[in-house]
Amino acid sequence: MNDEDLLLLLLTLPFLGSFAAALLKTAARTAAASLAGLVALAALVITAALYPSVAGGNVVRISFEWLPTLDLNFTLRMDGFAWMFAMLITGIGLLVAVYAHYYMSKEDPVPRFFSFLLAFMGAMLGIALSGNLILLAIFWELTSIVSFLLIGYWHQNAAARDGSRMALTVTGMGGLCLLVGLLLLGHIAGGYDLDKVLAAGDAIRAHPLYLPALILVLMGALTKSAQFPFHFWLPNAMAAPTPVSAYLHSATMVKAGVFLLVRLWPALSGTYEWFWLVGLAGTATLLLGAYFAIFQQDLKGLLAYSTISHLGLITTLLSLGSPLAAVAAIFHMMNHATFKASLFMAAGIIDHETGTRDMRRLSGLFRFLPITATLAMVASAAMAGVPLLNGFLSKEMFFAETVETHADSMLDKALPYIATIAGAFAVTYSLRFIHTVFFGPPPTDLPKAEPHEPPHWMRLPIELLVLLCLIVGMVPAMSIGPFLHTAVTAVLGTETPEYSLAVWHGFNLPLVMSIVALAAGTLLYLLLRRYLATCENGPPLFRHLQGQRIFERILVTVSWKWARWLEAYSGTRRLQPQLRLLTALGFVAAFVPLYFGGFHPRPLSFARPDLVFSMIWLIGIFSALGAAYQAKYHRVAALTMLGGAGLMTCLTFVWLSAPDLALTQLLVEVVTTVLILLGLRWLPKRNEKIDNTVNFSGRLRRLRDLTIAVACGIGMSLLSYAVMTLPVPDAIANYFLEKAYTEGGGRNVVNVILVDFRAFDTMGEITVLAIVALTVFALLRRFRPAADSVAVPEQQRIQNAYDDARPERAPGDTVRDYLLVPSVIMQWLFPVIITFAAFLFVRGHDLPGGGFAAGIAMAIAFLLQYLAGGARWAEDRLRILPVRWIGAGLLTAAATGMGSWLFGRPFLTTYAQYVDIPLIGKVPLATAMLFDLGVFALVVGATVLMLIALAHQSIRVYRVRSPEPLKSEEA
Amino acid sequence: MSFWSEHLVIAPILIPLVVGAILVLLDEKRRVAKSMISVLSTLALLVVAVQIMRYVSAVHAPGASVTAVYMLGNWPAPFGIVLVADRLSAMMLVLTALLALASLIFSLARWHKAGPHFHTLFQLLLMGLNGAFLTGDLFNLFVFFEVMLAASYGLLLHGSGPARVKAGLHYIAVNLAAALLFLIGVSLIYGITGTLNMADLAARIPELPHENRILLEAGCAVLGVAFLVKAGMWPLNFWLPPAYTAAAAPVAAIFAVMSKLGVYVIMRLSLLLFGDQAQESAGFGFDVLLYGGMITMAFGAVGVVASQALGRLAGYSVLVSSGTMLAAVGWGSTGVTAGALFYMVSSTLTIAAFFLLIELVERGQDAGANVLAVTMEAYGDADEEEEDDEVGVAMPGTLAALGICFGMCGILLAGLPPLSGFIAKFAMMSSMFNPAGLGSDLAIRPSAWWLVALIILSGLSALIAMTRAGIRTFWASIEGTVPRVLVMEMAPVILLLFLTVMLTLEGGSVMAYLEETARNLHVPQSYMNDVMSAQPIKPQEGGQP
Amino acid sequence: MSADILYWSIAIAQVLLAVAMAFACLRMFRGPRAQDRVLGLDTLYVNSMLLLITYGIRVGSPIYFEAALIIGLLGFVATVALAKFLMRGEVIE
Amino acid sequence: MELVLAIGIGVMTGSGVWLLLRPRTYQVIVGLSLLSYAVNLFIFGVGGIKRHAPPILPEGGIADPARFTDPVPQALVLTAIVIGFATTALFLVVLLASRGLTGTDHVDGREQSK
Amino acid sequence: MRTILPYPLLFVSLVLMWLSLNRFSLGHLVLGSVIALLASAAMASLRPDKPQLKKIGSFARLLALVFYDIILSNLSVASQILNDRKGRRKPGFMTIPLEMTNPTGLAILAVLLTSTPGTAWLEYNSTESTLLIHILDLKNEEEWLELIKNRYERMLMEVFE
Amino acid sequence: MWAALLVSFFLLLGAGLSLLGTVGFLRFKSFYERLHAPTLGTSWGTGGILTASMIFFTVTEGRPVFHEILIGIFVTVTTPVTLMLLARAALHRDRSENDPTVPSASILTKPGKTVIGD
Ligand code: NA
Ligand code: NA
Repeated sequence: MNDEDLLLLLLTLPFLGSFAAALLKTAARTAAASLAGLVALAALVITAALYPSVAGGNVVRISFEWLPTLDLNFTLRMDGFAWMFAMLITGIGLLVAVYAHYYMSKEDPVPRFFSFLLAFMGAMLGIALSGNLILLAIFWELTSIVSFLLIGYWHQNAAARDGSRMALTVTGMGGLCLLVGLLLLGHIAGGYDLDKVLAAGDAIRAHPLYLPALILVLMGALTKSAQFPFHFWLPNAMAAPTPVSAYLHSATMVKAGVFLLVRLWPALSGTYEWFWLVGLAGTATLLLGAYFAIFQQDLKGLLAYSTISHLGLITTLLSLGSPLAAVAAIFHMMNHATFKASLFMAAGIIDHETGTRDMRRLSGLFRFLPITATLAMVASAAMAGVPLLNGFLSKEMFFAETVETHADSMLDKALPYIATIAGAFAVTYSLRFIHTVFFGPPPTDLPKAEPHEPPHWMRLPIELLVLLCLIVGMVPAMSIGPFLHTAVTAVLGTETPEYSLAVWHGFNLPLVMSIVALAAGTLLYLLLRRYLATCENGPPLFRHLQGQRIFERILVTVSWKWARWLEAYSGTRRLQPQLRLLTALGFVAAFVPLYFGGFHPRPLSFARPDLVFSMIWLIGIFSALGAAYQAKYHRVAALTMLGGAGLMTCLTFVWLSAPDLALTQLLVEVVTTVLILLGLRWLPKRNEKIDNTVNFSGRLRRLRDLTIAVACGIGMSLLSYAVMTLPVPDAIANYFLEKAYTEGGGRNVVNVILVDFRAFDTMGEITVLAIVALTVFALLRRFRPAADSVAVPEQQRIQNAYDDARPERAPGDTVRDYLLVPSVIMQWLFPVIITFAAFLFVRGHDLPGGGFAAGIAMAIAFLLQYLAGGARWAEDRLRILPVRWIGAGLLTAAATGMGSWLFGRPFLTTYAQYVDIPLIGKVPLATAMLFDLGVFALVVGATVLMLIALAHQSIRVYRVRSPEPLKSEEA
Repeated sequence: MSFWSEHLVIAPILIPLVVGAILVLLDEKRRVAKSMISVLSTLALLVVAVQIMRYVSAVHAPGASVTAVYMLGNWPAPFGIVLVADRLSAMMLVLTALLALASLIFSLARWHKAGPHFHTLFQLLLMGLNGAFLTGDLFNLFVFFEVMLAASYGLLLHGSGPARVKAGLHYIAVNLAAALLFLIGVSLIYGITGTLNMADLAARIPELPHENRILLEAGCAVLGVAFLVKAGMWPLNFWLPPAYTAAAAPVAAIFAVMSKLGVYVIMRLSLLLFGDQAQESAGFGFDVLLYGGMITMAFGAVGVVASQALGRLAGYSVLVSSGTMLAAVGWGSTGVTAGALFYMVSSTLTIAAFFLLIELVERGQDAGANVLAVTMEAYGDADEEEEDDEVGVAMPGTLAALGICFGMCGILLAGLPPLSGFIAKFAMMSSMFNPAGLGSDLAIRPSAWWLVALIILSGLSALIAMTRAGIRTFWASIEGTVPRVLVMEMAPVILLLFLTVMLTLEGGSVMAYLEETARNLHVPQSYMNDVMSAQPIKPQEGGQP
Repeated sequence: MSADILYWSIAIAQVLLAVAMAFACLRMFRGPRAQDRVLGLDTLYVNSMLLLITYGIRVGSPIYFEAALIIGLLGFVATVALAKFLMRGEVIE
Repeated sequence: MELVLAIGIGVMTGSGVWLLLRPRTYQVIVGLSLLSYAVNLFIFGVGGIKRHAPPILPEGGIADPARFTDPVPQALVLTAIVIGFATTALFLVVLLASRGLTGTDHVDGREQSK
Repeated sequence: MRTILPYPLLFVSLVLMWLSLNRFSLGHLVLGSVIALLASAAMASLRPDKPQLKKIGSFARLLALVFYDIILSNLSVASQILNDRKGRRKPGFMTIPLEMTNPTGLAILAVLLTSTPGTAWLEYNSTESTLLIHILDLKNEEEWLELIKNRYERMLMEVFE
Repeated sequence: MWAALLVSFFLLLGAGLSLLGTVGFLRFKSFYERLHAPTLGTSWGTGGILTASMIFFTVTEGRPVFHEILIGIFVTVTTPVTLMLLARAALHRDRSENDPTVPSASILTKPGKTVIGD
């Protein structure tokens, strides 16, 4: 296997392992742990095996095209620095896996845990190995997502839920910023390939977009590394199982931020902005983290703040922009990972054995856990920066760098003092950790009595890490030296400085600083001891100013209160404002282009006056206004006025030579009126005398509506006048007029358009009708009238009462008398209207008429019988199956259209021919007629279905009241 | 072309029409037969759509795209109605078919029994959608819009109940008013240019005299308002969240593509009519789309975080998605359009999956009791014979599967890596920052910052809302109540999410397709030529009186 | 000459009918009761029909005959429904 | 002629819009109907209006197109009439359903508090 | 024959209607017959009361009479409208007992009364066999009663009963 | 010429009667009176204009045109339905409001007994 394949394998192995672990049964604890361990081990071995390939400053690289046009490629790239980071990830990953197997309790669904852990390992490796900025961003966010799952692993615990959500929100947001920053870097560098970007450092720093890019990248890095002011998520993430804390929150994920800063160091660092931004964040974090750590009562809380502080240290180092500082930063990344991971594991053991992590309850554990205590003491010493341990070395390098001058500024000058103070704080909290937990009187109120040493395998990871601390601390050059060098050269390249990893550099200023810090820290601890033994969790002054609370409050305020207010304010759930907006915008949409385009309407022309036409419109206008005026209280009046307006519309169509339209509109008018009347029965009674009070805002609203209405009216007037007086364009209509007879075979051009030129529209239109009819039917099947409409209409009650009161009359006599003569006439009209419908149908192609008009007429014929005799009577005699009509109509129309395929023509190509029939002569036969037949059938079915379904509601209500069976609803 | 491939273009309209008609004729009690026919029809649609896509994306000559033109009634453009299949419409067809398949299968578990004629309405909705995607004629577009809307009214009301009826009333009222605007716009355009064919219209616009041109612009603006209602642009979109929330899950899922129809039309018409070739009118309305889209994104994002119910959250996600698309269209560059198309595919699949998922998730939840009540009402009616005897078994792993799907939806909605939501946002943002491609240091337009910020913030809002909802749903509740879910219901969700995974993995080839699509959209000459030069099969014969 | 006579008589007839329609419309608006309005609408229908016929004579084309026929045959359906609604509170029982 | 029609269309639109913005479902449906008339007339008008134009082609068909009214808007109006009819019916039924389920005929399904 | 052509008179009327709507031609005769046949079948499904036209002659006589009456009453009502001053006219309701019960006959009577301006059919009471009409000018009541009762009703009863 | 005069006569007769009908419709005080007025239009108003149309088209087309009769028949047959139902509705409404000018439904009247209403 060559190096490239190994690289690919290294990245995919954890993901495959994660997938496999997810498939394991919940009870398969050992299998899951073994799987995780083996995968981590294999990854570690592979990483180690790749060392020769990167040792000489070489780079292992493998790339697949993914979205080549956008320069997003799946490029993996391992250099010395990535290698070192990968070692960290896999190595500590292995140890954590071993540790976790013993740590997790029997109730936990362990396979899920290991699945997440392995996925995290893969994502982390992805960050380390990405050779493409976007790919890096992808793995970056993946770590956020997986860490969310890991922190929330014990999700029955509210703290875990909150902590995980906060971690995801903060780091996810940071990741999104990072993405934009990386996009900008790619924009400047001309591509997202890491090598390309790193090579374009000078161009990047000189670019006007450098600052925004830097800020955005820093947002990503600082949130991930829990730097001030984004640090607060990390302590809350301590709700995670301890292995997670050890792995994510000390060794790896939080390192991703500083890893990125190091990774982009060649491209971004060295500027004034970099110094200030990174430096301020770093020093603030360094100091505050250390200060906060002192006052934590939770073991893991202490470690978390300590981690924050140490990450601040690394950040501060990186801010300095000097290569030596970068070396120190890289070195401290490694060192911190080793001692902090071991400390977390030790804390986990303590928690595991005693059942608490509260330092106020813990005491004198040395006698129960001597080995663990020893290990923890060594690791804490490393954390405190005690000589002969690895922490000391990198801290000395840090101190040395703070003394140097980098950018001549206040911050620069203050740095040595800040560093020393932070060092002292580190000593204090390290000391406190050890002293409080392991020394003093035996504990009294532990949740678990009798703590004892954990199984050896659980301790083994700590032992190994502490051993590493010692080795590196004592013989740094021999142990970590070459690896560190490989890493450093990978980052700094030719800028790699001379540095020495010796334990003893002579008695110099940094050493003095260290000594001062040790002494001051010890002193501080002694001073604070009493107070710390009993104080509340959190530092004085800041105790109530918890970042987490602020964050939560802001989140709730912004994403809930403000959002809800804004949603309510900028939106509405009421219909009227929506329609108001729609009509107003419709008006504006037409108005703005005309106004700003400088449209001049033609002067009004009073030519061609037509007295009768004007009178027709006078009536039309009167009716429209009347309908608008009456619609609230006098519904029937409004309906008649509406009918008047419709009638005038029909007359207009006739006046302007459009008989087809008049015909159709007239027929539709009739049906619509009946439909609305059918519905009117179910609307509430309304009385003008009641609820007629309108307050001021109501009046204002009306005024606004009136304004909109008038504006729309005037707008439509002007628009229609403008377009009507426009010179006629060279329209497609001419083609239709020319071809309608010669090629369409009909003299009624409108109808030829409907059934031939644009038959497809007609097909769609009848489909709409069909759909609506079916919907109406479906909806009415579940119709429930309002309580105040259920009763028999008042008129019927009075008339029935009248019949009841008289012995000579049977119930229903009144209505029978009422309809006696009309029903006879309406029955006579039945065949007449059918014949008339046939007439309309037949003449459609040459003269006004057609399938639609015929269909409506036919439907009216049926409707009339319902009107005359009532639903029961009509259905006793006429078995109309409207749904069948609809289906058959649709199929006929479609089949006619498809018939043209038989002649090799496109859908709906018509075919007309005259057939010679003996005696009768030539008879025109056109496929368009068949199509029209489909239209006819469908229209009959749909119209009847709607009318009848509506009419049936009355019967349904009565059926509810009386169990009398009724033959109905056959569709 | 063979006989059948020649008529392939109309198949996406005819198959659902004929099947819908046949289903009408089948008795309501023959549910199995109806379901089978419906599923087969949808499968056929998928096959046809893929075939069309393969046909139009086949490279016959370098740089030349293929546009399939189908002349209905054998009348040439601009006189007759033509159907035009190009890369964009083909893509929409495939997307629609996929969504339809998922929704349909999902509905077979229970929803299709909640009222009569479900399958017919469903098929006719597909007919409307496909027709609107395919047609090259403005008025025919209106007709198919209406077909689609009518079916959507029916489906939205499917199952009845107060919530649906209330939302339906608003939905219908707003859309009826919008339809009137549509008519005004179309007729105005016809009155000025004398044509209804889109390609012909595009050719006529540059030649219009000034007065007529601004009238035409007014017409197009009115038309645009109608489309924007459908596309859900603020402030015309308040009907959308309630409607989508109230709809039955499979209906809401297929609705996810419906709001994209508005976007599709706006994209197609804006670029065709007001692209660079439109001369004086070039770029008309683009700013409105850009800023309107941006406001819509913001509104959607606010709505997403302000939503407590999952349904509303999903509804607002639709708005975010629409706003993003509109803004991207208004941006007006090939790269962003390509990215936006990718985003459209991804977000449509996501939202559809999410709508389906919501029902399953809420089934096990106390908080979803109101939804359940609606469901009960839908089934509890007297004329339903079968009862809950087959409504899902509590399977082990159900919760895990639901959780994974939910997580994926969250990741997709937030645009987080590694799924397609991220790729889409990345593609758009990268193209915004690099208008002339990576490497050329062309200045970044100021609006790019706003747009990128909104993309990020809307993602963040989705992230916040989805974690909030996810935690409440999966973590805060006791695991004992495992929702009873059928495999038949789970499979469509998984299918849709699997498609997003495929979209991610195959991002390169998808992007290549979409980039070509975007190029064709931005330089529509070949579209116009193909439509206008298509010849009838033979001169008409017969028909002589 | 005869064309003139015809022209003017048609014109006058149309104006008369239009005035008649206006009166009907006025009654429709004024009411006072719903039955008056409905009757007004019916009258409006009939007069419109007559106007259509005169229009047909004027343009010399029988093409508008159908529209008049529809009013004659089916125009009453709307008013019947209205009347039945007034009497029974329900159009179809 | 054009002026009269334009004013008529405007008044119908105005009345329709006014009703459309009212709170009662019945008002809305009447408003939509009025708007439909207005829009149908508008569509019809965009083809340019002609008086006494022959509506039907003469026998033999060939004719001077300039003498005829534009048939295309007429065809569009016919389609619009049908669709308008269908949607009005649907809206009616939905408003009835809403009234039945909520007990009120307010467009929002509940009375607005004053 | 009865089953194919249940209503010969209706059939003939419909064919005539068809032919007058279309131009007369053999083709239309055939087509019209087919349609009339179908329409008659539809009518049959309504199962209406089948009127028996017994004396076509007296029916024709009645029509002629009514035609004449209509002209007269047109004139009288027109004059009443033109000089409609208070007190000159005496509108009022009037109840007329009817012997005819045949619905078709009643329907035709209604048509006749309505066609005659000045008389309006208001209400028919089947249990009491009375008809309430409204008359625009009721100055000579007996004349109206005579007209309706003895002329129209009697002649109609001759035709239908 | 004669035809033209004839056509004009019938036209003006029909239109005039129709107008007169609506004048009455507007002027009469009670609904029951108003009920009579439009019948001028439906009887000879329609008759006149239809006759004019028949004469006109018979002359211009050179063949007997009589399909207008259909309209006449339809109008004659359908008008009673409308008026009757409306009248009955009005009666019902007036009675339920106890309008004293309207004969109550319950009176068993003797032949010819009349109630005067204004
Ligand atoms: Na009784
Ligand atoms: Na009379």
